[in-house]
Formats: sequence, structure tokens, C-alpha cells
Amino acid sequence: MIANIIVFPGSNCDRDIKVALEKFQIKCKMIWHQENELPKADLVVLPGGFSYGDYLRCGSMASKSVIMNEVIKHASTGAYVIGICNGFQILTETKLLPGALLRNYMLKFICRRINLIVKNNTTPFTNKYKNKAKIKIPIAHNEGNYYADEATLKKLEENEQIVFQYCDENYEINNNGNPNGSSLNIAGIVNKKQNILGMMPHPERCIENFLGEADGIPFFESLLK
Amino acid sequence: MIEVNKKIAENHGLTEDEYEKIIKIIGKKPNFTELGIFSAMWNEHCSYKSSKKWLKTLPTKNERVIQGPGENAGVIDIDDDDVAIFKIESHNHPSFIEPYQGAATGVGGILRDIFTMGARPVASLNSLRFGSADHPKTKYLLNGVVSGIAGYGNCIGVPTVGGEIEFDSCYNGNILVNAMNIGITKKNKVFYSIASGVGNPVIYVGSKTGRDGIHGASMASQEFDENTEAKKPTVQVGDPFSEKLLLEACLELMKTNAIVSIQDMGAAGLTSSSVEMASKGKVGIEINLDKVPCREKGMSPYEIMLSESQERMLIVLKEGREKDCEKIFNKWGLDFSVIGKLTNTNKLILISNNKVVCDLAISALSDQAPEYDRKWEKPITEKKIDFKTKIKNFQITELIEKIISHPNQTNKSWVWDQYDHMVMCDTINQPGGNASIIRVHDTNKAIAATVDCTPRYCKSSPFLGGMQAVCETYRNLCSVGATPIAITNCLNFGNPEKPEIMGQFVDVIKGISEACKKLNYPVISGNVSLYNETNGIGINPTPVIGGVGLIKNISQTSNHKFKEAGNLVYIIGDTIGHLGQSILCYDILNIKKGEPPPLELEKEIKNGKFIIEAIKQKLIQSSHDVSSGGIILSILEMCIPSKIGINLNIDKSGFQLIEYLFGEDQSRYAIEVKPENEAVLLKNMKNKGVSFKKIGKTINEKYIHINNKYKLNLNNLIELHNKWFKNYNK
Amino acid sequence: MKFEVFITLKKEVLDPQGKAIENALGSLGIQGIETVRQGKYFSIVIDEKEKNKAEKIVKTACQKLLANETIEEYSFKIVK
Amino acid sequence: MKFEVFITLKKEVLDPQGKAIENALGSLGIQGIETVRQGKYFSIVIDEKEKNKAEKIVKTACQKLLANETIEEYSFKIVK
Ligand SMILES: Nc1ncnc2c1ncn2[C@@H]1O[C@H](COP(=O)(O)OP(=O)(O)O)[C@@H](O)[C@H]1O
Ligand SMILES: [Mg+2]
Repeated sequence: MIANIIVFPGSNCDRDIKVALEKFQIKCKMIWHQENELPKADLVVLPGGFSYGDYLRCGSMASKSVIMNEVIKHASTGAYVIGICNGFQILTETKLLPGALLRNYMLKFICRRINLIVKNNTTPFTNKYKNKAKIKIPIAHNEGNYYADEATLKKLEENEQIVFQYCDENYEINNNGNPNGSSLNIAGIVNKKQNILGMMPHPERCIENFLGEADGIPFFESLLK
Repeated sequence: MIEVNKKIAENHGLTEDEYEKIIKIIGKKPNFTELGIFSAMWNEHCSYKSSKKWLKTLPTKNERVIQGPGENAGVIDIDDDDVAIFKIESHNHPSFIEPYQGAATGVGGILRDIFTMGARPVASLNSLRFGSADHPKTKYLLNGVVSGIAGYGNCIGVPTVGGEIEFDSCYNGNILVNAMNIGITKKNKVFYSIASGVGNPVIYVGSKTGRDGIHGASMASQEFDENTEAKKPTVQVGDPFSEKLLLEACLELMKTNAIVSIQDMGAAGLTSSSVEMASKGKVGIEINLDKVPCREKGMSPYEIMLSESQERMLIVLKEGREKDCEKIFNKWGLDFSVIGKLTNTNKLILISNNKVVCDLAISALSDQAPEYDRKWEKPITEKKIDFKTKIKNFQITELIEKIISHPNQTNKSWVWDQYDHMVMCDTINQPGGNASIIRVHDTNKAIAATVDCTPRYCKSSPFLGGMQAVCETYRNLCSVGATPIAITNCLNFGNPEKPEIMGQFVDVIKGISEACKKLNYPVISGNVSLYNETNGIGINPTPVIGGVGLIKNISQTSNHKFKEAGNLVYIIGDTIGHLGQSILCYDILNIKKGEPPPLELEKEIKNGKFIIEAIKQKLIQSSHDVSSGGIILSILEMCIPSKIGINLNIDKSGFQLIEYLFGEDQSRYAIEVKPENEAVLLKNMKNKGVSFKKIGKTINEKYIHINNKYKLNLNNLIELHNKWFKNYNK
Repeated sequence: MKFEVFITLKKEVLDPQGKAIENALGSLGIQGIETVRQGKYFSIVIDEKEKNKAEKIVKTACQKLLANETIEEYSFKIVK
Repeated sequence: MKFEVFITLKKEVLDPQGKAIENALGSLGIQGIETVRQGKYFSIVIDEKEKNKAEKIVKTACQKLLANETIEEYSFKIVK
């Protein structure tokens, strides 16, 4: 499997995701945002970080990069796109995924391991998780508060586009377990065709046991299936 | 141009004597630009005129030190041709005036000191001190500083892995914001700031120069008073996005072998960077100010030279490499400009509009800067006092509950949750433990780092306090299994023109020196922040020490969380029960008199080495240093994260039990031992001659039992421990 | 030509920042504040003397970048 | 009474956000943008009918909380 990792000015998890993908024998190419061609690949990753300093709105300026036209083309062929954290924000700004990510409800940056439920384990990104799996993955963001209007939320539910949801210590989906105020505790969604994933948690940060939980491993294994 | 006179010199913070000295050295009256340059180079912040004499006495070498003080940061050897580069720096004054931007630019500044030397920054730490929690400004300052550090560090993508935070009324008018950073690179890839090669081009890269922060460095060299707010220069605004680009661009350029020397523009901006580079290389430098990228039109030479705009670097390139350099900086969207060249005149020549606007000998600005032997008084050591009568009426359980919920001892995750401490995926021990552990990327080894200081000890006995701060970092490193290598220090003090303050400074340095020498744990970089006074009231002497150690194998580390019930808990080191200057007395009972605990450096070394060895041999399950708050606080800090209770059995009662549990005797550790490892461990302890005492056993119940007499519910303690910051910031 | 551009969250989108400021003003003892909503403000200088053309540039800037119409609304006016 | 409050960075203070937006608009191919400065905008409803009193409340809010006068300036006006 081959992945293109897009590097924007201000991306800072680009190396992290590369290290993680390579650990699972996925070959990576780093693509500078000004390039206007994408080498052939099965997967495009928009990494975490602060593209353009997250100035204006997170992901807004990156979403207008030259390379994003190519990413859109890549996605339209049904090939995989993953946006993690800032990458998720870029995907919503590009409208490849619906909704928007607002400032965390408590108005603070949060870096913490949080509890998640894998709501949909039939996507190409989650098929190695058990159904309704309870997992722990770190988040690190200031704007992860997922927002969409009622109609969109309803569609997300109906089409089973919600992939990860925040939950509390007892794996109940409620306000207590919602770190940032996201609608429906949404932590990650896919498009209807299920080839584009956006998620706030960082699976690349938890694939080694000695750094804490390693619940990110099935995520990368799913890609290989 | 404004005509210079004595009065104007005085407004620039130069004394009459200093002004006269300038005229004598340069043989003319300086023009306004020259005066500004002198005032920047000769102020405390850049010239270290009050502290130099004493800083020279610090031990700075051991077998691993590659570069000691004198460069942008110090460099140590961490094996396999890898080096770690680190330094700590203060940003106290700006943070008091504008907490968010002050703290943010503090982080930005120390990051530049690290990557200017060729290292990729891998970990940030910070040491923060605020006034008392109920002081009206504290909440605002706390929130501003923490989000400023987070805002800058998170954006640039360097993990903030540790630090300390303390509240004390002595900081009401002068908060302390000290930022430390560590970077890693290869031994043969270190860059220095010594300019060389007459004719080589001098390059300006980074952001544009604006009218911000003019005279920031001189402000950092003055006391505050009511008028400070009015006098304040325009505060610098941090731009972490540009810094990220600057970081990547510099590291990219460094691969091309085009750089002769490189230096960040920090305090006193273009002035100090150009003068320092030239001075170190014993060359002259000529700059055409019209070539300096400016944000605003019509900036005067004075303003350009004194601006402290952030995210800028000065580079001396090999001749002919300008185009390669320009290409890289263009790619990253940063300004690039050839602004001058090195000369053989040993002079700083500045040209603006085809006119020479400054013509000064480099040595006049640097080597001939004043150096003072300030008057100092030997600090009066505190007398022993009798605590028994003051304490004996308190219930032990009540004292424990008070300590665990005090702002200085409470759970500080409110702070570090705001810092991205995991980015780069090498953070092994997260904030909240003893020392943070950061894996050296792509290897099996790690470095450990910590920042510590106990200012209440330093106030009471500067010598012991200086020693103790060094030892506490040493202990924190040992307790995670790291071999301590070297330190950086940030010396925060009041007004050095007062003999009693200077006396504190001198004694603290003596204490630090003594400890560093014995522990073979030298100083490789640092910073001095004086004049931390408001209306004549100074802070407690606060020599913050940043310690760095090496872990050769990441499978041989430890943390402070109890692992399971049924294990034995030992204290390594002697417990006499020294209450003077303890948290119990100082913070809880408000008894601020008394002397701090004594220290025996031989024991410090012996106990530390023993712990490292035991961790290596996997004989202990968890380990924690015993310091502020004594045994009881260490034990609680081991119980709380794992929710494991303990049965403590101590052959003491009444006041003696209080002394035993809360006393802050030094050089101690608490460890958790599996029963099957006890025998080997005991044998080792006896062989090595370390003192030890078994004090209890971890249990399944969520309770803390003391001598079957007192019982505390662990869940209650956890709640007490967790609530302070949340309630405070509601 | 100089423009002022205002970007505000749509009415139905929650504005926690505004809410927090509202509360903070209350606890500072400033009475009489009913609601606060926060938005963004840009001052933009356009190198174009014809009003229509300049307005078009600003409008394009809003639509293409400054505002995210999923959550925000924009408005602008000429200052001089 | 409803107010609009504007907080802008002082002229000599660096505005990294405005600068980045300026560049981004340029690379989007939107021509004619000379400078962009970013600020904050608040819409505040005051429970007070007397103009003078209401203005005083807003002014206090600006000075005490909304603006950081070390680096920012404020201005406001009544909308209705
Ligand atoms: N307390 C100290 N101990 C050791 N070295 C110090 C101390 N204070 C300053 N130094 C050294 O003096 C030099 C100048 O420091 P500083 O003015 O902070 O540099 P910068 O220009 O990077 O801000 C550095 O090499 C620094 O490590
Ligand atoms: Mg420096």
C-alpha cells in the first residue's frame, strides 16, 4: 500500500503519521502543498498540526491549497483519504466532509487520552475493531467541537457515517464524556461512500505499548485489509 | 537626530559613570543610535554586569560536556554521536505586562536558541511562579501565561512535557515565567555563533522588523513601580506559525553546508546578535540598514537596531552561497536579505541612506562593557524554631487533607492538559511525574528532563537552597532511572544593587557550585533575571534548575504510580523529620520561619545511584522522590494515579509521627517492591550502605491507613486533589 | 479603498466565547449586559478605485476564504 | 440597546493572522488586496435605555475585559 502525506506550512504531525504508517509497511511520500500533481497512491493523509498557524479558521487556508484540487480528484475515484485533527478540519473546510469544527466548548486546548466507542466498524478504516469497541486514543486540539445542522446530523446517523464517538469512563455516550462539546459526541465521520474519514483523535500517537494504550494499532491494520 | 546628553543616557538606563566611560572609550560623544546600541549592550540583561563575576565560578565541565555557557545553548554528548542541546530562559517582565504574548514569546525565544545551534527541539519545559491565588491579578496572569505557552508550543509542534507551577505572595508584583527547551542533533551537526571569514555575507532571515519591543531588554533590567504600565514599550506578539517555518527553513539550510555561523535575534535584537557574533569571532561587521526587511515605513536606524521583533535570525554564509539560502527561505515564505558583510575593522559600522550612522569598536560594546563587583552581605541564617507547640493540636488527617488540596500540591493537569505533550510521539513519561522522559527519535534510548526550585528554602538559606535545587533535579532524574548529566539554570532575583539581594545571589551560586561539583553535574547554560522587585519588594531568590539525564535503554525506566496491591513500600534515605521551611509549616500553617533541611551530597549521590541501579535491575515497581510535603505527600502521589491504597506502619506517634510524615529531609526516595524482590533488594541496600526503612504495604482497599489509627478514604483524597484548578477557574 | 468586513456566527450556532465573555463581565461586576456574541473583524485595503470592482473583490474574498458559510455570515462596508 | 464593538491591534503591533490571510488571498488569485488586519467584533445587547449610561457600560467592558490596551484599541457604536 502507498500513501501520500500532504505537508502544509505549519503541519506538525506529518512525521508522526509517516512513522506510524511505515510501521505497518505502508510506503509514504511527503507531498508539499504547492505541488500540483499527486503521485499514484491508495491513500492520501492530511496530517495534524497547525496549517497556516490555524490563523483565520483551522484548516481554512490549507483547504485552498493547490494540492487540494488533486486530493478532491483522488477522493472522487473512490480512493482513501484520511484527515486527522487539523486534517479533519481541512476536510470540512474543503467540504469533502459535512459540518465544521468549532472552538472547544470550554475554550481550552485539550491534550488527553480520551475514551471512544467505535460506532461503525464496517468502514475501511475501522474493520479491525470489534463492533462497538471501547478504545482510548489521545486528542490534542483547540477546535474539535463538531457542528452540523440538524438535517445533516440526521443524515449522518441514517447513513451510519458516524465512526467514532466520545464517551465517559463507563463507555456511556453522554455530556460527561464529551471533551469539546461536539454534536452527538462525534469524534470522527466518513462520507457517504465511506472512502473519506475525518477524525479528531490521533491514532498515530498510540501504536506503542510503552507510550500508553496502543489502541491505534487496529486502525492501521484496518487499512491493510 | 536627537542630541545626546547625560539626561538622555540616564533615560536609557545608563548611569552617569557609565555614560562617561562610553565617551572615554570611544573618544567621542555617541550619537543617538550609538547611545541606544550601548544602552542595549551594557544593560544587565545583555552584559551580565552584576552577575558575571559570580557566574564565572560555576563548574561547567564534565566528560560529556561539549559546549558550556557562552553559546546560545549548552551541548552534551548522549552517545552514538548524538548530542542534546538545552537552555532555560526567563520572560518574567514581559509576561507580567502581557501574560499571553509574554509567555508565548518566551517559548519562541528559547526554541530559537536551540535550533539556531542545529538541533531539532524535542521537548519544552517551564517553571512558573505566580502571586498568591487570591491576589486580584493572579487568575488573569495564570490563564494568560498558560494559554500563551500552550498557544505557541502547540502550534509549533514541540511537546511541552513538564514544568512546575507555584503560588506565593512574594510574586504578587513579579511573576516568573522561565522556559526551557531541549533539542537533539548529531555531534558533527552543531552550529555556533562565532563569525568568521572577512568578506562573508551577513544574512537576515525570518519575519520583518517592526517597532515592537524596543528597549525590552533594558526594561528587564529595571524595577517595576506604578509607572511601569505607562512606560511599557510595545509588547512583542508571537507568531508561532512563522517560527515553525523558520525552524524548518533553518534546519534545511543547515544540511547544505553553507553556514559559517548563525545566531537568533533575541533580546536587543539585531544589536546584540550582530555584536555578539562579531565579538566572538574577533571580526568587524558592516550592515546596510536599508536592506533590513521592515514592517513599517520610515523606521530609524535606532528603531531597527533595537527592535525585538520575534522570529528572526542572523546568519553568516560562505561567500557565494546566497542564492541557495534564498531559495530555501523563499520556499518557506520567509524574508531573506543580504544586509552586510564581515570586515577586518573590528568595528560595527551601520549605514543608512548612504551615510554611516554608527561607527563603534565591537570591543567597546562587548569586552569593555562594565562588570561590577556589587556589594553583598552575608545572608543571616534562620534560627531553629520549636514547632511542637504550634502543631501538636492539629489532627493528622486534617493536615493531610489540607496539603493535598493546596494550590501548590493539587493536581495540575488543568495546566498540562492545555499543552500538547505527546506530539512527535516520543514522550514516555508525561507531565505530572518526577522527570519527563523523551525517547531519542528512532533509537532505543531516551533523555529525561526536569525543572525545580524551592524558593522558600533559598530565602531562608540561599546556600542550602541553591544546593537543594540542584539536588532536587538530580533526584527527579534518578527516580526515573536516568543518569544525571548536566544542568541549565535561570537565576531569578530582586535588585542586585541592594547588598542583601546580592548576598542571596552570591550564596545561591556558591550552593549551586558546590552541588554541581560534587555531583559531577555541571552548568552548561543559563540565564539571569534581576530586578524582580515592585515598589521595593523583591521576590524570594528563585534559582530554577533544569536538569537533563540519559537513559540508555527505554525499557529501564520507572514512574511514580503504584502498580499493584500487596507490594512493599520502602523509603530510601534517612528520615529525621525536619519541619523547618516544609510545605506543612510554610503553606499550610503559615509558619515561615526556621531553617531548611540540611543536605549531604555524598548521600545524595549514593542514594541516587542506588535507585538507578535498582530500576535497571527491575527490582522496583515504582519510585518517587520524597521532597516538598515529605513522605506522606510522596506516598499519596503514588496512590492517587493508580487508585491503590496503602497500609502505613510507622513506629512513631503524636508529634513525632507528624515530623516523620511531613518532614522534608533530603536525598530520599519512596519505592514499591514486590515481595519476591525484597530479599535481593535488602542485600543490595546493605552492600551499598544506603539507609532504608519499610513503611508499609499497598492494599486492595481504597484507603490510606496510618498505624491502624487513622484512616483516609482514597476517593475523597482524589476528589480533594483534583478540584482546585477547576474551581479556581470557574 | 478601505473596507470593514464582519464575520459572525450564524444565529443558530452556539458561541461559547461570547457566552464566556458574558459571564466574565457579570463576575467583574459590570451590570446590564444582556448578551454578547463574538465575531471577526477585518480591515482590508483594496488597490482599486472603482467602488463596484472593489466591492466585488471583497465579496469574493469573503466567499472564498474569510467566511465559512456552514457556520458563518459576512457583511462589509466601505470606510473610505 | 445594541452595540457593535471593534477591537483592533494597535498599528505598530504585528498582526500575524492578518498577514497570513493577506498572503492566502493572494495565492487564491484574488487580486488587488493591499493589506488585511484582523480584529475582533462583538455584538452586545445592553439592558439600559439611556444612551449615556449604556455607553458607559460598554466602555467599562472594553477597558476591563474586551480589549487588552497593551496591544489593542477599541471603538464601538450603537446599532439600535
Ligand atoms: N546563570 C547562568 N549560568 C550559566 N550560564 C549563563 C547563565 N546566565 C547566562 N549564561 C550564559 O550566558 C550566555 C548569554 O545568555 P543570554 O543573554 O540569555 O543569551 P541569548 O542571547 O540567547 O538570550 C549564554 O551562553 C548563557 O548560557
Ligand atoms: Mg541566543
